[in-house]
Parts: sequence; structure tokens; C-alpha cells
Amino acid sequence: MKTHPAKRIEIIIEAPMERRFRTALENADITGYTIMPVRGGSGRSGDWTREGQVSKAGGMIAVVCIIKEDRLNDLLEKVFPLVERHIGVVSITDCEVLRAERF
Amino acid sequence: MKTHPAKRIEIIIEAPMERRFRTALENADITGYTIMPVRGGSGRSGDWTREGQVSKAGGMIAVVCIIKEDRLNDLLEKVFPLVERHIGVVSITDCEVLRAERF
Amino acid sequence: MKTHPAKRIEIIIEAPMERRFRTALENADITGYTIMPVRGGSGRSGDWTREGQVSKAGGMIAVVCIIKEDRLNDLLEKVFPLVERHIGVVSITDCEVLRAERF
Amino acid sequence: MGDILSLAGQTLVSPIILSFALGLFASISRSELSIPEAVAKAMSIYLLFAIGFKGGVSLNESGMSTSLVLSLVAGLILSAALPFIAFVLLQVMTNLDRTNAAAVAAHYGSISIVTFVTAISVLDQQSITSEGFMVAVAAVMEAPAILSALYLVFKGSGETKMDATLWREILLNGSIVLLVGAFFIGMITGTEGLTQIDSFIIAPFNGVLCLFLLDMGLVAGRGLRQARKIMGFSLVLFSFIMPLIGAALGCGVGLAIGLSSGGIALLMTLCASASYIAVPAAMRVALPEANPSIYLTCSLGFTFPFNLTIGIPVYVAVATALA
Amino acid sequence: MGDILSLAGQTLVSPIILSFALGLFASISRSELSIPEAVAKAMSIYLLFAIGFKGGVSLNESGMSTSLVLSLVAGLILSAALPFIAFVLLQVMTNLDRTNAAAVAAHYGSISIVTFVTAISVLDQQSITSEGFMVAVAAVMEAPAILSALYLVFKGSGETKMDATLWREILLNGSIVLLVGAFFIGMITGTEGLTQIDSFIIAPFNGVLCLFLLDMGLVAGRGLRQARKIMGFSLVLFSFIMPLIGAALGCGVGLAIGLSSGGIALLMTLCASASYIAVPAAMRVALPEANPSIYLTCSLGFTFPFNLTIGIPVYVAVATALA
Amino acid sequence: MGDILSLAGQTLVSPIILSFALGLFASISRSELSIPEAVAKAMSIYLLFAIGFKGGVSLNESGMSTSLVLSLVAGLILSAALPFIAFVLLQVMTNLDRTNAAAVAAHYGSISIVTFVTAISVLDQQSITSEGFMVAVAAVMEAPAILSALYLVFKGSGETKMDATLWREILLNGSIVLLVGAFFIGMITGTEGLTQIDSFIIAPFNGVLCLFLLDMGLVAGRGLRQARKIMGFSLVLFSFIMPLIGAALGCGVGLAIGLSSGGIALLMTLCASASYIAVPAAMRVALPEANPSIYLTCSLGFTFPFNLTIGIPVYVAVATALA
Ligand SMILES: Nc1ncnc2c1ncn2[C@@H]1O[C@H](COP(=O)(O)O)[C@@H](O)[C@H]1O
Ligand SMILES: Nc1ncnc2c1ncn2[C@@H]1O[C@H](COP(=O)(O)O)[C@@H](O)[C@H]1O
Ligand SMILES: Nc1ncnc2c1ncn2[C@@H]1O[C@H](COP(=O)(O)O)[C@@H](O)[C@H]1O
Ligand code: NA
Ligand code: NA
Ligand code: NA
Repeated sequence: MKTHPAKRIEIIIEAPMERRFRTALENADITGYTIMPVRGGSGRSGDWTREGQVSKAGGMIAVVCIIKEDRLNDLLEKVFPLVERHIGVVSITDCEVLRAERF
Repeated sequence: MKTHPAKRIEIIIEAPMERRFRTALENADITGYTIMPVRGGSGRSGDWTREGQVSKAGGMIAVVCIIKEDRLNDLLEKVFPLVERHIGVVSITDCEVLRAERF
Repeated sequence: MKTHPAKRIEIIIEAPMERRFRTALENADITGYTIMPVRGGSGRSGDWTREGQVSKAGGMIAVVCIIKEDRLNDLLEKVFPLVERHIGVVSITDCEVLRAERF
Repeated sequence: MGDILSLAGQTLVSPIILSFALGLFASISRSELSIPEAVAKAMSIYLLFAIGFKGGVSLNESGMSTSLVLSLVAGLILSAALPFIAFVLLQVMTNLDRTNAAAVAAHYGSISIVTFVTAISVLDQQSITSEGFMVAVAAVMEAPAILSALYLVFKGSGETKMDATLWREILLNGSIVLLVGAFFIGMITGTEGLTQIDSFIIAPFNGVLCLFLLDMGLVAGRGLRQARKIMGFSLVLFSFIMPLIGAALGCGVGLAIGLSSGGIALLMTLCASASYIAVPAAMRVALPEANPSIYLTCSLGFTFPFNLTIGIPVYVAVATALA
Repeated sequence: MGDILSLAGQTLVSPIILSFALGLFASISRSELSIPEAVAKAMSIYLLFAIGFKGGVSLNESGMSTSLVLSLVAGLILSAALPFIAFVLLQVMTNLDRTNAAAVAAHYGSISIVTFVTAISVLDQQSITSEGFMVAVAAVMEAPAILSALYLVFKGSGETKMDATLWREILLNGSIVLLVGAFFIGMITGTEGLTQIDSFIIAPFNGVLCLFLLDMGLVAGRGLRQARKIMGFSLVLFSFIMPLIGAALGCGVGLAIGLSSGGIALLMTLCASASYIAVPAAMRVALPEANPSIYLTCSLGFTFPFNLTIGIPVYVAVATALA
Repeated sequence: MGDILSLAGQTLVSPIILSFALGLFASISRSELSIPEAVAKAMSIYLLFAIGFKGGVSLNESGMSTSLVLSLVAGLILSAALPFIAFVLLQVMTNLDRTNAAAVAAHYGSISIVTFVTAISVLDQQSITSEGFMVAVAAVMEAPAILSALYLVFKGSGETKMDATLWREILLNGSIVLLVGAFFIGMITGTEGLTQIDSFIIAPFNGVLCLFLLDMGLVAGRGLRQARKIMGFSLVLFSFIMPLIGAALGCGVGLAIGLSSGGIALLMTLCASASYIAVPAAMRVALPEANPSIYLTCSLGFTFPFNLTIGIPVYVAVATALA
């Protein structure tokens, strides 16, 4: 089956930033992305878990975004400023997609 | 440590399709997969979030499936017809696995 | 934008192992990782779903850990013994990260 | 008329409706207020269980009757017939394509259980009694509309698209099973069963309904925010007219089969209400080409608030005036 | 015998048991009805807190007694001893290997708190009083069985596999901490504390139990659907015989230490019931080679429904006949 | 003094406080006991809705008054002023940098709604009445402190960092909208509305508060376990001194504007309490450079338990002695 090269970007960022982050993606003309919940983790700022938390403050989300290679730089440049002051982790993986016209 | 090449397939598809999708995977003899929850996202059909939703209609799931390279095509061909009419996103990444005998 | 090569490790393991697993990662000096919830899946030991479950016994978690390439082997060696007797799935993907100094 | 207005006023200032308004306000003003998915589901399970159980108990007390059978049959037919009316109306009034029109139509044949529950609580407030078996009528009205809609799309095309899995998903849909199951439990255990759990299913009922409607307001408001892009004026108009047509039909049928005034008000509400749980999920599976934003906005964004605020008081007033 | 049957009949038509049956039906017929994980956990937390608190309050009223100490010791010993009996029985009746047999055995030494709660609610229904401290007995019976099972696997092998983390996980297991903690809170605050929160922990208790058993039915049914592949007839038989053996032992011990008839019925229920929360989680960590489908299906798929429907009425009838 | 002690003793042995202690114990002893996030949120939504609604109903009964307006203005000013005091204190006592000090200061100007709710429940226990509009005062005190803290960080720097999104997030914060919304619903529907839902929002209130405090204890304990690495002695000391300063100020202002003794106790509690929901979230967005572990540990790990156990009884005793 025919597949097409693309990039899978995964960004782990603080939950209270969700709305701003969505806006930033929109402004970068990225309308396709998926947000996944995060249960807990560990980083330079210590361990954490969502269990029993009421405030959004103590949580992260994972944003997965699949885009064509040529739009990658654009996304990173528009979205990075937002992440910079925050504790987000950004990783980019090569991938193949079906139905290239979607991306 | 010895690792073996494999493929990681990630499929984001509507939650109401979960059962059919599982059946399709079974029929393609894929018995190893993991389903992860999705909190929200954005696509050609607009923004959405699971918050406060009762109906399954407004949600997606992410299916992660790690398989040997030689079974990839088989999976895509058997599962794609199901995804085709639906709004799923399919991405395939190269990966390495431990314990190849599992896959 | 400048990116740096790294490895993305994804480990799917039984939920009751979470605490031990976190300790094992700490002992391997891996302090950066993220834990994501898992809703259900299928494997050699059959289908399962978290719906309605009270006991942790019937669930898995997904641990995502992004590290520098040169630390990969160390991680695998320290963490694998824990996974060995258990039903975890380990996959490793090449990725690129921003801000290499974090990892 | 004055009566209707004063009744509408009375209904509008109840905690239930104001909670819905609060939710609507919060999401339209983009507040981050939200209720977790699991909690929304829990409240919906609670409401279905409680309403089913109470219906069963009251049938146990009143005993079986031909009226019950008549009402069930009437419900089945109404649910199956309404989508055809809705479909024609949509084709006349709007420029939706066949698939989207059928998908929207399915929602209007089926029912919204929260609208039904709210109507019951309004009747309670005014000490109007109604037939306990109306819950069973609500249950049988969930599914037939889906079949009608699929017929509308696939007739002539030879395709059927109805595999066994889809049948089971439609007929053994979670909310049907829970509602009918609780109804039977109530019917079997009767008042004795009720006394064991009434401080769970009766006392806190209205309070839970408030929080659930708060959540519905939040979800509906989110839909409305996105609606500007997709909803034309004619589609909005449809969302207000269709419930009135449904209610009129329900009223006629209710009178014909001799329901009490409370029963007629409930049947009108059922016909007027549009599904937003079971049908959307079925449409995602059976008609994935239909745009969910369209049918969800019609049903949850416009018809639901309309019924809650204007519809129910009108239906109750009309039913009490006529029966 | 007639008494037992009529009691069984009475128990079977209660909302509690019928809710469980509804859940079982829904999942066996593959309905999509489901209760979110978070909600199931919430109900379980509520039930543990309420039952623990009430037990503590009633101990506060009745005061300490030698009977309490005797019962705690008896519970500890029963929980530690039952796995040995179960293990021998499994080796005789089935062809499970050593590890799987020990894992299953652990479940039968430990207890199921929902079974216990249901028994209390059946006793309440029949106005049979029981010792408040039975909750504390339930708590001490959770863990010892796990140690016995691990001993069965590792004896001779020199390995111990019991690190400090595992000890803590077993002894400070969430449900033990909550049950014992609530018990102490009840004991310290007494009736005065109870009046502050009784409309939370007493009034809705049976209703919550209904919904929780609905969920247990859903989960148990899912397990049963998968069971055909792995469960032999002999294993199913074991799931019905073992509770009776446990109950008989519990009955003897209860009589010996002079419990009331209600207390004996509860001790029988504890011995007869099999864990499905704490022990499975411990087994996943300590005996990952054991197949979870086997022990979960035995305990939740067969023994749990057996106790709920046949067991408890029998135990109550026997206890009242003997004491 | 004896009075204060006996009152403190009485408060300490209530199910509410003991539940908190149980949570603290469970997480410090590393038990796996935990309450799902969705359930914690549900309880918080319930508490906000109930407390807001009841406040509104009581304002509806008592009618508007200048005292209401005075209290609202006083609340606004106190919330805006307290961060400056806290900031100076932190700069004198600790070696936190400007950003972290401002972030911590923001928490102490704002309020903790659970601390407030607990104080109300303690007053209830002792049949001390208080002004219903204190809920509205609580609501207006949530946000101003955030603005003061941002001013402290950015003054002189020319930057403002206050975009429209941030304003909306602060002012239309979920808990403010829910609290104020429920307050208005209560005010509009009055006692008539209350009778419709009182068995939901009044009867189970204290029980839900118990479980919520159990959860708070779990979360606070987790924070404390991590605290050793980051919390110096002086910061801990600050967490105990700052609430007393706040309470003293609140007491003076309460006396000045002529609140009842119950009202003064509540205003003291509001001033003494530190936010752990709204402010931390705002800080993550507006001051991401501040270390969340520091401000969360101060507010939730030290000040919250301090107020719960020692603070509230003292504030109530002082207020009743003075007013
Ligand atoms: N190397 C990593 N791999 C995966 N997730 C990470 C990594 N580092 C940090 N994270 C996530 O990002 C959060 C914040 O990281 P930090 O800013 O280092 O405290 C952590 O709690 C993790 O959830
Ligand atoms: N490029 C993408 N990357 C990641 N997820 C996507 C992408 N496009 C769509 N999705 C997900 O698929 C859902 C449906 O997409 P669509 O059919 O475009 O509305 C979205 O709501 C997202 O959750
Ligand atoms: N090939 C695979 N790809 C993704 N997840 C898997 C795979 N195999 C197993 N899993 C996950 O690991 C769990 C246990 O697998 P097993 O030990 O094979 O029963 C399954 O329930 C899945 O959630
Ligand atoms: Na309808
Ligand atoms: Na047992
Ligand atoms: Na304060």
C-alpha cells in the first residue's frame, strides 16, 4: 500500500497552556493535531502524578501532530517561542502516512 | 542490548469504531495492540474535546500496534478499508524492539 | 531550527509495576520521562479494557522516555531485568529534539 | 396563554434551567470551567438508572394495561415516522445533502432522555401525575429512527450497510439497556425495592440533574461557538420548528390512545426532543460521511435549549388544557 | 431448607442482586454499556469509607472486648490457612501448575469486600445484628493469604522475592488503609461523628451498592466471555466448592469464638469470598508468570456471583440456625 | 485560651479533619491509596456549587445591605494588598528570588475555598451564624492577588505580559464562574429553589467534604515527601506566620465593617488561607519560571493543614471573643 513520508511531532507541555498552544497551532495554520492525556512523569522539576489533583496546574498534556516535512520548520518556529519559557519536551520522528492529501 | 527492527503503527480513529476496529485487527491476525485515550484535537471537521461528553460520538482513540516489518502491508490492506470512510489518521514509524519473538 | 538526534523509548507495562518502574528509572539516572494512561489492548494474554475496573491489576501504562543516544544502552540494561518477567512491550524510535541540553 | 407564560416563567427560574444557562454562559464566554467526561457519564448513568427504576416501580403499582401496549406501539411508530417528516422538511428548507439530512433526521425521531427527565421534574413540581410506563416508551423510541434514517440513505442503492454488529450496537445501546434494565428491576422489586434505595434515587435526583444540565450547557455552548461556521439560518429555524411538529404529532397520538395529561405532555416532549447520545454514536459508525458538527449543533445547540426553556412549559400547558 | 430457599428468593429479587444480573446480562450480550474506571473507583472508595466508618462507630458504642481480639486472630489465621487448603484442592482437582495454583489460592484466602458489604446489607434487611468489629476482621484478612501463596511458590527454592516495596504494597494497600482508617475515624468520633455525615454514608449506601454491583456484573461478564478459552470444568467446580469449604471453616471458628449469628454469617462470607482487587494487583507484581485470566475468572466470574446469589442466603440461614 | 484549646480539640476529632489526617498518613507512608482525578474534580465542583447556592439563598432571605458592598470592597482590597505583605516578608525571611517570591505571595492573597468551607462547617457545628454573602466575598478574593503578584514581578521592566487571554483565564476561572454562578442561582430561586435540591446540596455535604479532604491529604502528603529537597526552614516558618498575619488583618477589617462574629471568623479564614487551585494554574501560564513545587508546598503542604487544624479553631475563638 502506498505511503508518504511525513513528520510526527510530539510535544509534552503543561496542561494550563493547552488553550494558548491550540491558538498558536492555529496561527501557524496547523489544524490537524491530537491531544492525549498524561498521567504523571518526572523531570528536572521533580516527580508528579495527576491522581487526585483538582488544579490543572499539576498536569501535562501530550500534543501529537503529523505534518508534511516541508511545514516542519514553520511549525517549530511559530510554536517554539511559546514552549521556550515553559517546560515542554519536543520530539520529532520520521513517519509514513496513508492518504497524503490530508496533511 | 540486542534489538530488532519493527514497525510502530499509530492509528487515531473515532471512539465508536473501537469494537469494529478490534475485530478487523483480529481478522488480520494482529493480536498485539494497545489502545490509548485521546482528550481532544482538531482536524478538518473542527476542534473537539472530551470534557463533559457523554456520548462516545464526540471522541477518538489512538491504537498503537507494533509489528514485524513483513506483516505491515497485510495489516494496512486489511485494516485500511475500515478506516477509509472514517476520519482516522494512520502513521507508521520505524522502531526497534526487544524480544522479537513477541511480535 | 536546530534539532539534535535522540531516542524515544516507549514501554508498555502493567500498571501495578508503576512504582517499581519509576524506581528502576531513577536508579538508572533517568529522571526525565512521562507516563501516559492506557485504555485497553490485546496481547497473548487476551483482550482487556480499563472500563469499570477497580483493581490496578487489569491495566497497563505507557512510559515515554526521551534520552540521548549514548545513554540508551545503559537504560535498557538497567530497566530490562524488571520488564523481563513482566509482559511489557519496549519500542525504540529515532527522533530529533529541540534543546539538547535538557536530555 | 397567560398560563403558559407564567408556567414558562416558573420553569425558567428553577435551579435546573438556571444551571443549564450557567453552563451555556460559561462556555460561550470561554471560561475554562469543565466537568470531567467520567463524571458526566456517571451522572447520566445515575439519571437513567433512577428514572428507569421509578418507572418500573410505578408500573408495578398500577399494573399492566392495554394503554401500556398502545403507548409502546405508538412510540415505535412515531420514532420510525418522524425522521421521514424531518427529512422532507430539511430537503425543503435547507441545502443539506441526502446523507447529512438523513443523519439530522435520525436525531429528531429518536429522543433526548434528559429533556424527558426535565419534563418529569417539571410535572412533579406541579403535582401532575403521569403514566410510569412512559419510561418504557422513551426506551423504545431510541432506536427505530436510526433505521429509518439508514433506509432514507440507502434505499435504491441496494447497499444495506446493516451488519449484525450495527444491529446489536443500536438495539443494545448502553442507555437502552440501562433504562430498560432498571425499569425491569423496578417492576420486579416494586415499592419494597424502592424503599431500599429511595434515598439514593429520589432524594438527590433534582440536584444531580442540575449539575448534569450545567454540563450539558457547557457542551452545548462549545458546539454553538463552532456553529457559526456551519449553521445556516434555515438549519437553525428547522431546529425550532421540528420539535413543534413532533410535539403536535405526539399530542394527537397521546389524545387518541387516551393518555393522562401528564402522559401526553411526556409523549409530546419525547417526540419534540432530539437525541444527542445514542444517535450521534450510531451515525459515526453507520454514516461516517455525515458531518457530526451539523447534527450535534442542531440537536444539542438549538433544539435542546429550546425544549428546555420554551418547549416543555408549552407542552405541559397544552396537554393540561386539552386532556 | 424451605427457609433457606425463601431467603434466597428474597435476596435474589432485591435491587442489589438484580443490578448485578443486569450488568452480567449487558456484557454477555455485548452491549456497550460501561461505567468509567474513575467512577467505579469512586464507588469502591465510598463503600470502603462508609463500611469502615460504621464499623468503627459501632465498636465505639459496644466497647472493646476479648471477642474482638479473638476474632482478629481468628481472621489472621483463617486467611493464612485457607490458601493451603485451596492449593491442595487445586492440585488434586485441576492441572494448574504450581505458580497458577498458588496465585488462585491466594485469592481464596483473602476476601472480597463487596461480598462482605452485600452480606451486611442482607443482614440489615432482616434486622439481624452483627459485631461492628467484623469490618476490622475483614481488613486483617486481606493480606496474610498473599504471604501464604508466595510461600507455596518459593519454599525450597531459596528465593524469597519479598522486598520491602512488596511488603509495603501488601500491607499498606489502598483498600486496607482506607477501611482501617475509616474504622479508626468512626471509632474516635463515635455517634457524634456519625450524625455529622450519616446522610452521606448511610442513606445512599444501598443505591451506590446497586450501581457498583452493576459495574461488577459488567466486568465479571467480560471475564466470562473470555473464559471459555482457558477455564476447564474442574476449575469452575473448584470456584463453587472452595467457598463452601471456606464458609464451613468460618462457621466452625465463629461458633468456637462465640460470635453472634450475624457475626458468624459475616465470618462465613469472608472465608467464602475471594479477592478481586488487592490480591490480583499483588500477583501481577510478585507472580507475573501466573495467568491473570485464570485467577480473575475464578474469583470474579464464578465465586463472586455464586456467593452473591446462593452463598450469602445459605450462610445467613445456616448461621441463624446454628447460633 | 482554654476555650480555644477545647474548641481546637473538638475540631480535631471531627470526621472532616481526621479524614485529612488519614490522607496525609496514607501518602506519607507511601500507600498506593489514591482518588482519581475526575472524582476529585467532581467533589470540588459539588462543593463549589453547594456552597455558592446556599450563600445565594441566604442573601435572598436577608436581602441586600451596605454591609454586603463594604465586605466585597474589603475583600478586593485585602486580596490585592496581602501579596505585598507576603512578598516583603519572603524577601526578609527567605532567599527566594523575586519571581518565586511573587508567585508564593500571589497564593497568600488569594483564598482556599476548602479551608473556607471547612470553617463554615465548624461554625455550623457550633451554631454560629454568619453572613450568606461571605461566599461572594470569597469569590472576589480569588483573582486580585494574581494581579498584584504580576505587578511585583514586572514593575519597572516595562513588560506587562497581561494579554486578553490571561485576563479572561483569571477572571473567568472555572471555580469563580461556578461559585458566582451558583450564588446567583441561589439568589434568584431562593428558598423555593433550595427545597428542590436541598437533599442533594445540604444532606451529603459534610460527607463529601470528608472524602475531599482525604484527597487533599493525599495530595498534600505527596508534596511534603518531595519538599525536603526544596523547602528551607524559613519558608516553612513563613507558611505558618503568613496566615496569622492575614487573619489578624482580616479580623481588624471585619470588626471595622461590622460583620457578625461568624462573618469575622470567615473573613479571617479567607485572609489566612492560600490558594492551591486557581493561582497555581495562573502562575504556570504567567510566571512559568517560578518553581511550582515551592508555591504548592507552602500553600498545600504547610498552610492548608495549619489552617485546618490550628488556624480555624483559633480564628473562630478570637472572632467570638471580640465580636
Ligand atoms: N526526557 C524526557 N522524556 C519524556 N518526558 C520528559 C522528559 N523530560 C521531561 N519530561 C516531561 O516533562 C515534564 C516536565 O519536565 P521538567 O521541566 O524537566 O520538570 C516532566 O514531568 C515529564 O512529564
Ligand atoms: N495531522 C494530524 N495530526 C494528528 N492528529 C490529527 C491530524 N489530523 C487529524 N487528526 C485527528 O483526527 C481527528 C479527525 O480529523 P479530521 O477528520 O481532519 O476532522 C482530529 O480531531 C484529530 O484528533
Ligand atoms: N504488538 C503489540 N503492540 C502494541 N501493544 C502490545 C503488543 N503486544 C502486546 N501489547 C500490549 O501489552 C499487553 C500485554 O501483552 P501480552 O503480554 O502479549 O498479553 C497487551 O494487552 C497490549 O496492551
Ligand atoms: Na424526537
Ligand atoms: Na476468603
Ligand atoms: Na488569603
